[in-house]
Amino acid sequence: MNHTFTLPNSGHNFDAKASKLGMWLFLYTELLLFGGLFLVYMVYRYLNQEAFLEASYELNVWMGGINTVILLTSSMTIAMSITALQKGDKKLSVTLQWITIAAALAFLVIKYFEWGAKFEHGLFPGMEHYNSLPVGERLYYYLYFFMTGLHALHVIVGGVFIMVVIKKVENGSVNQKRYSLLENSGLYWHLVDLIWIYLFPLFYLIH
Amino acid sequence: MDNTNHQEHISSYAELFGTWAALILLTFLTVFISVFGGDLHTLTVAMALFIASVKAAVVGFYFMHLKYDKKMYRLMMTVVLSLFTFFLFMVILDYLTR
Amino acid sequence: MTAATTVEQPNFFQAKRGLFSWIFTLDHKRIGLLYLYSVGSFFLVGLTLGLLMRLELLNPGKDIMEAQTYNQVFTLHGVIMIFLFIIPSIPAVFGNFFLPLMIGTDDVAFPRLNLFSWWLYVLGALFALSTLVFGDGPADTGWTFYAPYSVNTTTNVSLSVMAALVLGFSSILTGLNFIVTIHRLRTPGMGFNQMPLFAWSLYATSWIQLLATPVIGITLLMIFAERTFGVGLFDPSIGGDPILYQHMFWIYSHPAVYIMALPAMGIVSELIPTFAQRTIFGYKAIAYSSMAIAFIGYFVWGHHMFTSGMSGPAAVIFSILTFMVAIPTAIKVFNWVATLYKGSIVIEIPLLFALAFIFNFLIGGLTGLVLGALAADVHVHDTYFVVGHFHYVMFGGTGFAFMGAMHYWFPKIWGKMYNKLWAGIAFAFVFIGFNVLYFPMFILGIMGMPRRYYDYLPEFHPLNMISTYGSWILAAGIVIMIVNLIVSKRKGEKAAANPWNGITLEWQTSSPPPLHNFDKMPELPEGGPYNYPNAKNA
Amino acid sequence: MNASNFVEGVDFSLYLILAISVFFLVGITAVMIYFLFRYRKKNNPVATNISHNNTLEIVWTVIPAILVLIMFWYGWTGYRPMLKAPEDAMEINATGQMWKWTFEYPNGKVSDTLVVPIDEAVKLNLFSKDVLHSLYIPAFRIKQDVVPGSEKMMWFTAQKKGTFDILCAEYCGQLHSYMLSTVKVVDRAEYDNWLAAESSPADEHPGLTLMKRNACLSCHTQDGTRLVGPSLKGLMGKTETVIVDGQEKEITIDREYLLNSIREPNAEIVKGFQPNLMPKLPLTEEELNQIADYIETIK
Ligand code: HEA
Ligand code: HEA
Ligand code: HEC
Ligand code: CUA
Ligand SMILES: [Cu+2]
Repeated sequence: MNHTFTLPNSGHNFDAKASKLGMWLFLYTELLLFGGLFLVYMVYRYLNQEAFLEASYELNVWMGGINTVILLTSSMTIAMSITALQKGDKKLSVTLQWITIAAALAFLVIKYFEWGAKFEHGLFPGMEHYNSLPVGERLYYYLYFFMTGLHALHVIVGGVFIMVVIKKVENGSVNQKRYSLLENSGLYWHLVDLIWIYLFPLFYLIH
Repeated sequence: MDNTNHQEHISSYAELFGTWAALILLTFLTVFISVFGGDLHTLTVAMALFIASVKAAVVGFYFMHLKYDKKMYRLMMTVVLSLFTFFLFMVILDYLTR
Repeated sequence: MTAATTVEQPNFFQAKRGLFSWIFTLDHKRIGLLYLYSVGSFFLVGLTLGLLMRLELLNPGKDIMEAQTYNQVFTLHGVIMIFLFIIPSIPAVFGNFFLPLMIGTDDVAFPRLNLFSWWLYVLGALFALSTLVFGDGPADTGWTFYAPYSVNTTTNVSLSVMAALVLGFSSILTGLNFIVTIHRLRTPGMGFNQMPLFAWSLYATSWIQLLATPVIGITLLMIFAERTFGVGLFDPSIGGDPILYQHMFWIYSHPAVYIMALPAMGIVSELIPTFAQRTIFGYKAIAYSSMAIAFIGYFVWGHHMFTSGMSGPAAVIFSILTFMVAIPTAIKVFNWVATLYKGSIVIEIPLLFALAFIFNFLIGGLTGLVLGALAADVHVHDTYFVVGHFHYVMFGGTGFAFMGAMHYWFPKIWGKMYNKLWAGIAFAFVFIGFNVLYFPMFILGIMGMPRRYYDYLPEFHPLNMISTYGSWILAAGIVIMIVNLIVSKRKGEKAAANPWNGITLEWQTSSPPPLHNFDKMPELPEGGPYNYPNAKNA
Repeated sequence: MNASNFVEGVDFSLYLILAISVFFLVGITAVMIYFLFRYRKKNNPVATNISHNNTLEIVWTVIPAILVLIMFWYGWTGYRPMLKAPEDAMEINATGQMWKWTFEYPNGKVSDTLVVPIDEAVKLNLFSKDVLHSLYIPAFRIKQDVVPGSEKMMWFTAQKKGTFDILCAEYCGQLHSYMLSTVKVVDRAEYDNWLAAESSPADEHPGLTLMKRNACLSCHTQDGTRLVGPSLKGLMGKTETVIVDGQEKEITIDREYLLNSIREPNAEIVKGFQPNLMPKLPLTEEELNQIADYIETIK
């Protein structure tokens, strides 16, 4: 084609600032997605304060605490991997990303055991024991499974996202000059962390 | 346009580590208050949420780079959060005054 | 092809051919047209359902369908009109096609994401349609899916809410794309305050799409979970509260009405200066009032729940805020009318649609004020008064703006001119039919006829008859319009690149535009986006 | 005289806003049409670019702002009295369930229609057995949603004798538009007589009384017409197809089946009808038997 003229402000150019802005906007929608659940949580906790307290004793503060530490650490490692790539240390960057993924797995394994224990006690919505609980406690467990479940889903998505970035760093399409994708996966991962920062006190630390 | 990332600010490893340490400290603090803090009732909820918000701000400013990014990002975040706070406020107001 | 065209760039229709070059295109113009065809088809389906409803309501008792069918029909009508027609209509069709042209770039910021949004739209539409064939048929809950009925009924609510969820994500991604496009891709020299007002309105709309839609996403997911697990968060038997569902639903769905209205206002802000051939009056007032409407619009959702047993203080705050939204809207209306002052007005079909928009939207908006007043709303809530209100703003407002935009940009999109006589006849039928159809509903509402009624008391009969007759006039008008546009597209006269002497950047390129939109750098008008060089300066 | 104490407040805010609306609608439309002709290209070949005028902008921001505050004020003053019933209001329990209203008076009397004395404050405590409903009396200008799981209330003082419609204004399923009743406003003496009268005439079958009270007849007819539930006419001894756990089964209706389909409505679903619709009602064995006795008599 004899097409010679191109606009300087073309939508087909690589634009680091655009992709970062896009990622932030996406994070806002994620925040409000969880926001809706926090809203439900607030209302039901207000209406059932005693029951929420009672039900929260079933959760294990230590497991939740360890998971918090794991997520915070992984947040640090992914942030460091960006620094590493910015400084040109590709290998360190990849290593730090693998550590992040390992942390994600550890988080999920612990979650698995926590959920497993609840299942055994029949606390999953619809189970027999669940149905015999007082109303407020049922709401608590319902919210617990819904919110931590959705969060766990985000952990998985974030992990996969980072895995993709690792591939791209290794083959060089994400590099010292063009690292938007890594930066965005980092932002996403921090969001996962942010949400957990609130889930932890709201479910585990009721007193 | 902007064909490469030229970032003015690169977070140092030390800064990131320091951020992490602060977060861990705050986590211990919040657990400590809730487990050993005795019967503070609503105060513990407020404390827990306050600490969580401090942690969230630390993550946002340092890990997510808000401190060093353009002002626009902080502005947008503020708008989004105030909006959400208003949602919470109006809904709980309806329940509190029923 | 003649020799002359070989030096020109091929236009975007000619650049590539074949089905796949359309459904996998990354070109924003083609994606806009894909949306036009899909949104347009659903519009017709929705309209036909509306027509059937009016037939059923012609007389009391059964006319053409059973009560259960009627309930499913108005639900499907509402769902299609809201989620498949009006929310994507102007932003996804004309926004996609014209936003990049108007700000002087060659595409949106994320072309692939744009295509993905359209595919999500198709997927959502398929979900919505599949409710027709599975199980007990389409949902019978109303488009609001209020719990607990939506949890108890055996109809296909789960599929419907999944459809709305997927469509919601499509809408979010479009909004995200537009915000980034506007921030990053304006032509050099075009600041925010030199942007066309349509771009401003899309910017405001996009923020609503982005920040309100996730809330309904999660809410519908809760309904879905409740139906799947058999227990849920809104179920009174486990302590859940159906009113909380309503809060969550309207936190999205009120802002959503401004997703529908703002782009339409943007269109009107383009049409009026073009046909008055002078600068828009109060550019900044119109631009910033879009942002103000978007912002205040987040805080008024409670006005849909005044009779739900909401607390007094909450009702007061919601009512005051509802009235506050009217003020920026009023500012817009006054500025539009002032733009006609000392213009040099050329009366063309698009202008007629714009003026009809103002008239209809005034009726719709002003009756909205009645609904916003606490005492009056108690009486007319959930009656035909509300049905009248929202058809006036949605169809009389957004629908008319959509049709106006269709005629305005028709020559730019296809390079042909529509037949003006037939377009005028269609306009007359649509405008008259519309008002005959919906005006009686206000009176019915004040008399106390509730909405979502399959059957009604005898005293409501005469007005319902008039309303149904109106729907036939309207239908005739719509059919004439569609036929005229299709015929004109095939056989119409060739149109000039700038038939209306428009000043925004899309008129600086050829019609239809080339694949990359511009063959040379577009030039910004001197002294402001609407500063017509031919007009005197005051 | 108005039909209720709320008519004045509601109508005032409604018509005040409508009047202001008509003023703006007519005014703006007239100006628009005038400009359209006055500044046509023919009459005004060269346009003038007027970019803005701050005074005008302020004027048309402030005037609507004042007007909407006035609108808000009258809306609020008309609404405020609805929120709280007077202390001495007489209380009646109103229950909504799919497609039927039931009113229960303090002395235990149960009725399908609402009968109230004139000029006395009446408070309705609202309950729902299943989904959302909304009790709407257009003549009285009042409406209140009825929400399962929580108690709502509405009140009014009727000021005019006569019979007025009660409608259901919140969509509640298939026969939403048939969920009608009436309110009858009478003077005190007539009201007392009505209240004291035996609720079910002695010659009515006790089963029928029970069925009326439990709204069976809003879904089942006694004359063979089909509503959402199968008609009860000639049920005994009839053979029909039912669906049990997804399997179709031929059965002959006997007394045991009748009792079971009231006890556990979802266990066996009559073919062609919806499951989950018929409510499970807390009936005693004796009441169950009375109902079954009565159904057997419907020939
Ligand atoms: C395009 C969509 C759209 C738009 C723009 C609006 C605009 C408005 N709406 Fe509407 N509304 C709907 C779509 C829309 N609505 C829908 C779909 C429903 C029903 C949902 C359902 O239940 O199914 C609904 C329902 C609805 C209700 C709930 C009714 C009920 O169920 O009881 C209320 C109550 O306050 C309301 C109010 C308003 C107001 C105050 C505005 C304002 O924004 C209008 C502002 C405009 C003007 C006021 C006109 C211009 C002003 C002037 C010319 C100046 C003069 C003015 C003054 C003196 C102030 N709307
Ligand atoms: C943009 C939104 C939109 C539009 C354009 C319309 C258009 C119409 N609607 Fe609307 N309506 C809604 C959105 C809309 N509606 C919503 C959201 C609800 C609430 C639903 C709920 O309660 O949940 C509603 C509810 C609603 C009701 C209330 C139902 C009830 O409460 O019981 C009624 C009743 O009359 C009605 C009628 C109509 C009619 C007659 C049209 C007419 O405009 C239709 C006129 C018909 C034509 C113009 C047909 C012409 C075309 C053809 C004949 C096609 C030819 C075919 C091919 C070429 C394939 N609608
Ligand atoms: C909301 C509607 C509704 C109400 C109220 C209702 N039913 Fe039903 N009923 C149904 C439906 C639908 C069916 C058919 C599906 C089924 O078998 O469950 C049915 C089935 C039945 C049958 C079995 C009929 C047959 O042909 O086998 C009997 C008997 C019956 N109902 C009795 C009653 C009685 C007695 C009451 C009141 C105490 C009552 N119903 C209230 C909807 C209702
Ligand atoms: Cu009960 Cu509608
Ligand atoms: Cu609204």
